[in-house]
Amino acid sequence: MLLHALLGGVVFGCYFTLIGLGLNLVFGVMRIVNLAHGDVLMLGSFAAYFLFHLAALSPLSAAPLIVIGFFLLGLPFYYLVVPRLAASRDAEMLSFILFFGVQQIIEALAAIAFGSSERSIPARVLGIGAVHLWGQSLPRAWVISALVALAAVLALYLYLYHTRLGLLTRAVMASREEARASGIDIHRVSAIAFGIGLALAGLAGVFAPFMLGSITPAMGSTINLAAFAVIVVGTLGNPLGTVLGGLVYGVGLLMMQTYLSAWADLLPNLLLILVLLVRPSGLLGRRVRLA
Amino acid sequence: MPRAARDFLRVGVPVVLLFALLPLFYQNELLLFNFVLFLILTQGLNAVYGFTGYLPFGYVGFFGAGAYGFALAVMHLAAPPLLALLLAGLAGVVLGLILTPLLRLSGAYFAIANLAAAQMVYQIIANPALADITKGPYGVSLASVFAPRASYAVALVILAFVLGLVAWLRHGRFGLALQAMRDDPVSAAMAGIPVLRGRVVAWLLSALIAGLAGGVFAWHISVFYPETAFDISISIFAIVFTLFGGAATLTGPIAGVLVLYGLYNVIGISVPQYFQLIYGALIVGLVLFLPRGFASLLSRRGIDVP
Amino acid sequence: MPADLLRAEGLAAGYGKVRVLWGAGLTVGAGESVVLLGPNGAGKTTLLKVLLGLMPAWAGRVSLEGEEITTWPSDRRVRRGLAYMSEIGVFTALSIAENLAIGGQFSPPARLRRRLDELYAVFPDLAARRGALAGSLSGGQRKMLGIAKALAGAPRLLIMDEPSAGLSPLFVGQVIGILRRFHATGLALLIAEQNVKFLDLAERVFTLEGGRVGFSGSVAELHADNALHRAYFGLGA
Amino acid sequence: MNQGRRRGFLNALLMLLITLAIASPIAAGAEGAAPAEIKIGHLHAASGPYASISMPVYDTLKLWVDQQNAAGGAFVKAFNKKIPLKLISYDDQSNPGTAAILINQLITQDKVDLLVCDSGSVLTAVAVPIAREHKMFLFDPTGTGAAFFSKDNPYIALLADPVSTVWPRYLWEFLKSDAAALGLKRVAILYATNDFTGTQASAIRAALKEAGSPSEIVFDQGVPTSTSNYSVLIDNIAATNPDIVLELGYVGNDIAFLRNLQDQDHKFKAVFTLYPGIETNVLMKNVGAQGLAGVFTYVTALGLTLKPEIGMTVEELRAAFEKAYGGGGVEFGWNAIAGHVTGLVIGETLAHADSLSQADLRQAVFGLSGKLKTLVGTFELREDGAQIGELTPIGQFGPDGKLAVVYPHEFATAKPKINAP
Amino acid sequence: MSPEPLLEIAGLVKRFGGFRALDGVSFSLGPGEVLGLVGPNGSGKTTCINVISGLYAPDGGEMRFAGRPLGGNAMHRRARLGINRTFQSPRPFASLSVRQNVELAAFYGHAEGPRADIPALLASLDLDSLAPRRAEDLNSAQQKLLDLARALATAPRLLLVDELAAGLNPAELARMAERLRALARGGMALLVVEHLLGFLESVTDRVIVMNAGREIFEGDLSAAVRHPEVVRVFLGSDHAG
Repeated sequence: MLLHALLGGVVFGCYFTLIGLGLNLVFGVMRIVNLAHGDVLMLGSFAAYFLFHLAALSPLSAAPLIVIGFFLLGLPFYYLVVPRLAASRDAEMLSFILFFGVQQIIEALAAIAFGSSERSIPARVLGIGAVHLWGQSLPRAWVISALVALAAVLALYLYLYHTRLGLLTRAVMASREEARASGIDIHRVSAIAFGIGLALAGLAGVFAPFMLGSITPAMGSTINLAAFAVIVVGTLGNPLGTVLGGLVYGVGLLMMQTYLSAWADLLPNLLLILVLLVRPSGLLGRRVRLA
Repeated sequence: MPRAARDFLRVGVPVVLLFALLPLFYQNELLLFNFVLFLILTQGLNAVYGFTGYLPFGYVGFFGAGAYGFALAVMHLAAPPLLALLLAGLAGVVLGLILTPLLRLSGAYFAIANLAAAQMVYQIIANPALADITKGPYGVSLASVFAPRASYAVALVILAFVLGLVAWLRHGRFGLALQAMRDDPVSAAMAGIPVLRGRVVAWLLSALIAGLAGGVFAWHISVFYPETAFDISISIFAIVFTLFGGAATLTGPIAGVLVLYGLYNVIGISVPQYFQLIYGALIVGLVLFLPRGFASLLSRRGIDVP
Repeated sequence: MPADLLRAEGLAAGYGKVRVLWGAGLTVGAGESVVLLGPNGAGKTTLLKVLLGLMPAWAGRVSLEGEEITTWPSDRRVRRGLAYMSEIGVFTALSIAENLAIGGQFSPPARLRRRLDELYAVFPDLAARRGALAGSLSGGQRKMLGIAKALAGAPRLLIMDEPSAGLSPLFVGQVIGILRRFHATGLALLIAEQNVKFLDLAERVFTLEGGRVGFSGSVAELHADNALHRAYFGLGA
Repeated sequence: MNQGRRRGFLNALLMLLITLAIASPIAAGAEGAAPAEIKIGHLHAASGPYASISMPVYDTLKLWVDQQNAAGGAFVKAFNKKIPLKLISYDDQSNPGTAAILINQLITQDKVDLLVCDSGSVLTAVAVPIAREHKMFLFDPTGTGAAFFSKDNPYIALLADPVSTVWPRYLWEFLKSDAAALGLKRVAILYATNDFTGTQASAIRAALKEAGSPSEIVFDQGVPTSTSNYSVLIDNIAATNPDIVLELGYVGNDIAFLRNLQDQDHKFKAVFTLYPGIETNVLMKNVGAQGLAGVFTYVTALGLTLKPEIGMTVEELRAAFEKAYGGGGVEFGWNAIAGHVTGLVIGETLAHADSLSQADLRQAVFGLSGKLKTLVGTFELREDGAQIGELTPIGQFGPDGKLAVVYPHEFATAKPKINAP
Repeated sequence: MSPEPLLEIAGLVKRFGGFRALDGVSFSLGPGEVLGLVGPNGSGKTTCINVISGLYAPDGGEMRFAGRPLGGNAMHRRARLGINRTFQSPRPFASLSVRQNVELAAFYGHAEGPRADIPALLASLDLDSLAPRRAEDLNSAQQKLLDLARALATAPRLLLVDELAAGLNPAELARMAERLRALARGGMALLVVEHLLGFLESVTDRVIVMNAGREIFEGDLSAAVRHPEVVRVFLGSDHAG
């Protein structure tokens, strides 16, 4: 049981890394909290759902389309909203409210367009049955989602550390002011990061029907809470730190389910608060953020 | 007359009177009660956000603690409502004390940690393991003390107290010290202001107000589930109203509640099919085009907003 | 008279309601070295930021080789040959090589590589520790990195905000030496300073007092005018 | 400065008054004469966590009202004629606070004749004291919370679901008799910790622990209702080696549980979950016939095809639903039926009430108890208003996806089968 | 030097990461005395003030104020003990009025004895006409004066002055120097960090010249400017004249 919870936690945690990854990138680059992240993820789920049921595209082939589509959606959205927000006095706080409004709009539109029933993509699409790892059986969908999540982390790593734009992105993350002083077009860099953030949310959404059982327009807010826990435990503003946050979250959650299941949803919040109080900068962070 | 008293007389008293008289003309008392509730909550939030700069995203945690403080006092101690209400306020303060270490955090970190803390309180109260004490997920029924008129009246008393408190904060020495700390904690300390203690006091005042609001809510509504008392939208509404009215003023949050909550209900009643959509768009528009609140429309023109 | 490289006229700017610049203007000719002297709070940093487009001008105009650039974003100005070294000057969370790459972001890769080779030759300390985080460098080394970063894009005009801040005199001397070396190859300089040592470099001097330009002229004229003493030492010599 | 402040305040006041003016409806017609329409007040949740159970109720209630109106209205005994119905339904967004205000709005401003609350216990709860305070009789479609019903509150009746303490009666009887006889003695209970399934779990637990019970509970744990992955839990349950696993949760929980079960090596001898028989369409679409094969569940009207004495049969309702709302993202299932039943009860109430006073409405509703036979069975109220008819037998899915009743014997169409372990 | 020093500093050390901002600084200061702190940028002058005022905790060394150890007192306690300061970049309470800025300090930072006469204090610093204005609407020179007013409102026994003179014109400088001297005559101890040597000369009794966190000279300013190491370190060249 322990081994199963550990192994399952690692695999499950990889998926939660993917859920938090885009949110953390957006926070890192723009210092804004995208409270509509979970709802963008929900839209990704519905996109995958319709691509499967109407165009017979399997989630694995739909994923690249969704990634590109959401990226392209992110660019105009950034320019419409974020520069205006960033110019206000307390942008970090106002972003909570702004994206709460965005969340309301997305959820309302989704409820009107998609209806309220639970939906999913048949499990057989990713293959039914268990995958055996070290004598433990895990759902095949978990393993595939985890692999996709790891691929996304790798891709983001390559982008940030091995491309010119990625370097400029990290410069903006390090210091927005100094980046401007160095002649970096911070809005272009941020818009792309925002697009990537949405693309990652969309990608996580593709696998939600398999990882979370079913999807509804209302699923976004629950996902946001998990995503917060993951990125704070990792390190707020450090996208790659999300991996650690995801793993801690996944293993912690499944351990709780094993030994104290009724209290399982207490764990992410507890972790979040403990990490913030003991190491305010997150498990990997260097910067200390105290008042 | 001190400015605090003057502001209270000119702004606070008319608001309280208005809501004391409105039930004579308008029967949806619950709507009025919710207005009063948000008038209380926004000023409570104002006490901590407006005067210290901490944005308590999980403010509903204190509200829920108050609601359950009231319920537990009634169910287990058979306390009369007014005593239960005091215990509700106490529950808010105790939770505030427990969460005091969060004040070490800043910005988004504080907001998120506070949200997580509110979730935790909810998850503990709603857990079936504590069903014997809190009734867990099965909800509480306080039919024995149900008294909508009396609870409405008491809510007005709390509102008057809270408006007076914020008027005092705005002009009183302690409130000025809080604003000084918000502007610059270092020079505030150098001016001899005990920064940490000031923050904690503002935090606990704010928790007390939310606890009282939760208590009177529990009394008024009498049958509810943990989901009702810890509904995150209570936090968000209070924040949105405060922000758009204009934090750190007395009238800002009042205007925010009257206008935005008014609009919310108008939309909900007149165009229910697009309720959420319109309200979401309204919020986005306000953040983008009026980020410093209604009060800024006046103060930008050099008019001092009480 | 040849067109000025950079020209600013009647600039006003500030923060919130507080106006810091009250109609400041200055010129930098191609290849010229200009020092902007002034005490703390005189508005030097604000003026430089407006020149770079990091802060909006409330009034006045800025032109580059006769072309008005007042409303250009900063990246466009950097592309056109301006470089700015702020008081911080580096990204402490990034490595030395990465800092330099950001400085040279607009150069084609081959040219950037050549340029970096040149810079590493001038700054051997940096060459030895290319992969190290800028945050691990000492104050003086950071300043060197800041200069190298600003120069990586081979700018025509380098605008510097208090390069002497936090530096020991030994390092100040080194900084001046390096700047002189690049100036000799045609780099124009605009340096905001309190440290009069930088007057060694100056071909022309402006003083900024209370958001306005008080004196402009050569170093010799400055000494004769006693303006230096007024601006910097406060009491007449 | 004072002027500015006053102007701001007056503006705010004006806004409020406009708010109230818009919110106030035009006063109702004169007393005595037959009204031009009968107003039915209702709440639904178009978004949020309760939308998926609320929208089907709303859809079929609306459908029923439309049908009545197409026939010239509902017959109202009090005026001895058909009167058109008007459904006023607000969206509470799954927000209890908003639901409370809107219920009050229906009572005090819209002055509706009949009051129907939203679905689900959380949204029903806020309506109960308000209806009671205003002495409005509350038609409660699916809010099953045991706390709503007390002898001193005459203002509520549960229409379309059995009260949650009674609901699982056939289940525990089945476990203690036929299931035990088949060797399904070791019972694992996994429930979502909400009012609905938590109460069912307690009732089952108590019944299985009674003296002389052949069953043994080997696993009994609650999980948060938000749980969306059951892989590890299934592994943990398997470790206790149960004969039958009861998973009691909402639709989303059941879908996740059954999907995870398919993905794993553990095949339990028998599995019971709530929703395959309640929202069969949703479960079939999300889990598939293969995943449901062998699963025990409650059998509702969907599986029983009872002959109603009033209203449509399940198939007629399904056809009408698909015609009206097909493809709209709301699935036909038990909650859709509940909306229809709510309409039927309202119609019969109007047809039997001596006046539209709330007391007469209540009397009419309770007068229906034991007499009204709809597609969900016999409508039967306890004196506190809790529904105790309309019981849900136990069924099992065959490999073809067909649901057969296995308990109690008077309804049974098949014998329960055990999966090969 | 007075027989009983008010402030005694011994071997003060402050590190930032690997950088030693203060590397064993020692001095003492008596009532009514004005000590100048001079040195190039980054030599540790402001750090010294920050440590004494309690903004930074020192990594080593000893501080005694009026005979008692100072360490462990939070900033607001030090303010109440009678230590106050100004800031290099002014730090007003931006959203409060000038008068409120000063009143708060007079109330909270006050040690003992009669409260400061605020109208008189504001008038003495030419802030009386600005009293109802919000501090954020002041220019930076006025904000510096406000810093000083706020510090004086606490009736400090020791005042730490960080670059007060920058941005003042010669007439204002002269008045400021006279003000500081008057404060010292009233028994206040002053520690003055300043770039403007001329100003410093008119105010201080003696100076400490710092470089790289250490003292390199202590004594008369006129002696300091002739001291070869000081000239090399601080002035660097002969331009200063």
